[in-house]
Amino acid sequence: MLVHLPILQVIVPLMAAPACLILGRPRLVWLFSLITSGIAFLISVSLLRQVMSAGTISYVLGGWSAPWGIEYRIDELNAYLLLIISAISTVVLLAAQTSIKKEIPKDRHTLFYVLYLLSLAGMLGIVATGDAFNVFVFLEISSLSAYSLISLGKDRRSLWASYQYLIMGTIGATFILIGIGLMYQMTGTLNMEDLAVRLPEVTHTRTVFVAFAFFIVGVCLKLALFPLHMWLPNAYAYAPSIVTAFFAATSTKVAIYLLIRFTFSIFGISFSFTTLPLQTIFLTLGLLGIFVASIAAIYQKNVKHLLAYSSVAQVGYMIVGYSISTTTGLMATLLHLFNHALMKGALFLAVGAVMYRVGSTQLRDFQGLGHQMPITMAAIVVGGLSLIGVPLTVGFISKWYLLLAAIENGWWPIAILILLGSLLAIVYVWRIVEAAYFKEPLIDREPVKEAPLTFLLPVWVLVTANIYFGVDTRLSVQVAQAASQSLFGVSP
Amino acid sequence: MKDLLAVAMLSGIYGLLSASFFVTMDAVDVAFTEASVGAGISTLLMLTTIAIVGRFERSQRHKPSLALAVTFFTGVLLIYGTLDMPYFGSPNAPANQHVAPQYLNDTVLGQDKSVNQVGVPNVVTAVLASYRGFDTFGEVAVIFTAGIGVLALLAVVRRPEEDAKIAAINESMHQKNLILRIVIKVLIPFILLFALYVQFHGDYGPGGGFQAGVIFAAAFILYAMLFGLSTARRVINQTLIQILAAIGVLIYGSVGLVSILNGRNFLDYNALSSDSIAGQHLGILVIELGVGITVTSVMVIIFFNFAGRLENREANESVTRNISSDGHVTKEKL
Amino acid sequence: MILGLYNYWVVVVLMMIGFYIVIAQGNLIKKIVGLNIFQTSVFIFYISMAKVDDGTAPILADGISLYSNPLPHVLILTAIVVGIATTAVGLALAVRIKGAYGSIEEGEIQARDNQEC
Amino acid sequence: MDTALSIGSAICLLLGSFLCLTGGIGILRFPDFYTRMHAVSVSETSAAGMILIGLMLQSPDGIVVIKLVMILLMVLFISPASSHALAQSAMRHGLKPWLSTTVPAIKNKHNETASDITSDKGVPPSNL
Repeated sequence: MLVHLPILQVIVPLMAAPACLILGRPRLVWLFSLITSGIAFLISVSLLRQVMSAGTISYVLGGWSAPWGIEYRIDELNAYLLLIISAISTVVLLAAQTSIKKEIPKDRHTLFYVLYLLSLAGMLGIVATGDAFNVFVFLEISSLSAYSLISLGKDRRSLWASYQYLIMGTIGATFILIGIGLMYQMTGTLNMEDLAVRLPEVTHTRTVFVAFAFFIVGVCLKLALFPLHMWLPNAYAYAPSIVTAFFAATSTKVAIYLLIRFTFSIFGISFSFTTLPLQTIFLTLGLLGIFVASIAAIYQKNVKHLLAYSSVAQVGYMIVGYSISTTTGLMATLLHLFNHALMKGALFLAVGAVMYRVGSTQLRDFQGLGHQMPITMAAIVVGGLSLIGVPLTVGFISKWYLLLAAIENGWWPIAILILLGSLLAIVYVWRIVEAAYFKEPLIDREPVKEAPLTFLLPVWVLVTANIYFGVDTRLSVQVAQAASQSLFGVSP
Repeated sequence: MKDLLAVAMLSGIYGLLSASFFVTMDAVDVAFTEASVGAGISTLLMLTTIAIVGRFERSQRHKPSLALAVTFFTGVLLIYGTLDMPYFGSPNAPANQHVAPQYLNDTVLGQDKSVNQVGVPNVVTAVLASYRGFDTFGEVAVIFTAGIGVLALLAVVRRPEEDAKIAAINESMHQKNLILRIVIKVLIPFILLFALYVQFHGDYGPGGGFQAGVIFAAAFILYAMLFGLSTARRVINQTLIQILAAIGVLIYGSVGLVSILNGRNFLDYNALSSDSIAGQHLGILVIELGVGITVTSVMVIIFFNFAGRLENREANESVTRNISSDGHVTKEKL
Repeated sequence: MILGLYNYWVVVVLMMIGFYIVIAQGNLIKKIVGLNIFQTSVFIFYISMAKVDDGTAPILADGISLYSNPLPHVLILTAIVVGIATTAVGLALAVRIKGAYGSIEEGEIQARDNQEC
Repeated sequence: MDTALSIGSAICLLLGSFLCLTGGIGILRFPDFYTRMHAVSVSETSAAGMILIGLMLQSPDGIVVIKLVMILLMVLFISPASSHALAQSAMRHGLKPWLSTTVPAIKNKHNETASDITSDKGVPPSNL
């Protein structure tokens, strides 16, 4: 059964979703989806161990060999992403049952879990596949379920945010489809491995250049890179808090994986960074994204808006690491993928706990919560510190490697700008802390109890992970190192 | 073009025209699907939405300059990209050289080509179901997600007293379109028969699970339109349809699991029976069945929810909106 | 040159029309129609890529040797279904937005949002 | 024998396309909704019938003819029903047919909406 792990990783959640619909009762469906997500997590752990020991795994679907049939290729990068996605989804699902009781009408709970599993399967499908068109199909599965999940939010603005996300997302997906079509036209194959072999002989043509440009723009739309990030703040702010926690930690990571996979493995480093001045474009967009989004985050009145803008800024950090295009630079990005997932997962789950108790996430409703909900607010403080990059937390590791890569490359002005960006992060984290601990609670709001255990458990699992991986970095650094070296073709 | 009804009609005609493009370019399966889905179902959904949302557009275009600049830039980039493309219809284009020939001569019926041939004359169905079967599994998941999404958005909690009011509306409709009801009663059996023909004819001619599912659903939708939603709901109850949609996806997945249990890779139909060609036929037949069931039930779900929302609106015109305490507006009464 | 690439230029023009509609139009339903046009033009691009001169439809019949390329047809069958799925969810959202905001014009919805928070 | 068949089918096809043309002209020239719809429904059904018969003559071997006969039956069955539905819903929504003797010289734009045509001369509804 060990041979079939790559495909089981995707079809277990994919087939659990319709099974959930047949089960029907929300309590049973919650348990079933929790077990499914747990199984997916175990599969990804064993896949990672297999890949780290035996190198790339290839699984041919339907018995047809590579360019004719669809092939799953799992190497260090895939296994790393699979682990992040399934871990976050399992932890977030722990808190789902209590959180949606207050945020989603009763008759929609089963549908919520079905859509949740479908978007999980979609993301796992994107990351695990080795076929270009299969990426588009699973991208659509995860995006469609994302639009419906966001529209389940209590506030009517979630409908408008979900509609805007649908339009932007479909344009992005169609750009990716055009990119894949042009690539297929010039090489005649859809398999990523085969594409990497056949593309170099046609890279001089204008069609491949346009294919690359369209693919990058499509992925940047999905990535919410600075100029194309309009849909993200509203979509994350008005969605149910469980959905925000899950998507904030995973959906942009999947888009970054696509960017890395296509520019490094398929188009090759030489093509990606010479023909299109990708390095300068991404560097400027990344830095701009960090500054504009952080400043915008400072002026937000809704905490979820604030954290959503900080996500856009963190994506900016990843893109800066990516555009340094050295092994350490790429390693910094991969590390930041993992760390950001932990940070944002913890923060948004904690905000979900506040939403559960207080019923709103406006900053003024946070006043005085430091004393009424001590444990949740402590988690938010630790998450905030890790966002800033204080030593002993996981944020520090990724900032450290980012600075290392920048200085190694001799770009010390970039390093200074990165440090300035973290200063901005201090400002908006301080706004939450100040409201929670140093302001008196609003008069007309009666004091609230601490969040229930089913919330505190996942929040504190993520917070301890935040600290543990900040101290003992063997696992994340080792995997990120192996992944970036294999992408650069350097023998590990 | 202020009139949305005209917009819907023209988009339907556009769908049909693009279906005829596909026929001239030898893509018969795609033309079949585009006609039935692109021209049929999307126009139908647009008409239902317009009936709910109102027919005339009020706003004026307010930012043409930005849009023009962006579209002009992408247009120029695309035209620049087409300069190096292989010419239209050139047989030695790379697309036609590398992977496609093996599909073609591999599935030839009876000729002793390589061992693992599929033996289905319609190569598109062979590639759709067997070579790239996992893509189609993803596609069935997409259709299932759309059905669940529309269900999550539009499902209306049926209240008994409301059913009585809506049933009254249907009775008054009976006398009005008597002729149409007779015509429909004659036509529905043939539509269902044709849908089954398309379903099982997928191997030898244009057709397959998707087109059959849409035609099957069209028969139910026709019935629901003319005999009223409450009678149609008695014919097909909602929970059964939802479970059928789930069963379709599970059928597809379980074919894959069977080939795993028989020791070969996922969706490898040679594992289904001793002789490899019989296995391929069996596999393709079963997954087309799964696809047909899912597409039928999802299309019916989508239409019934849209129409339910339409009837709900007509039954109680007033849409109450209550402003909740913390300053943001909750959704209208469900 | 012209005749060889004519098909692709028509596709590009259609794409840009659809793209323009999606960006410039304020009405939600017209945006979805624009999205449909944009996606259908991508399908026509794929299929015109697959056409082989005097090749017939890829249904094997004895006596015919030259067929069009079946692979893009399979990809487009998937893409059409994805297109209709997105249209269905988009129209469902438009219906809900009408119920919640009372209008499906982008300008009015944005105005009601701004005076809200 | 087959030259007679191909001549026959050519005639039928020509006739069918001519009927299509008349339908098209009918839409443009007729002033009122009902007359336009009548022109189209009658000529389109018969045009489709003629073209199908032309096709049948074109290739007289078994399967194709049976399929074409089924399509012909369907067209003859469905398109009158659909034009009936169109006319009935127009009538039910209050569109009175324009029963006038003299054809007006000019179409004035500012007349009342289609639904309440009361003047005896019956100016054609301009905005349909």
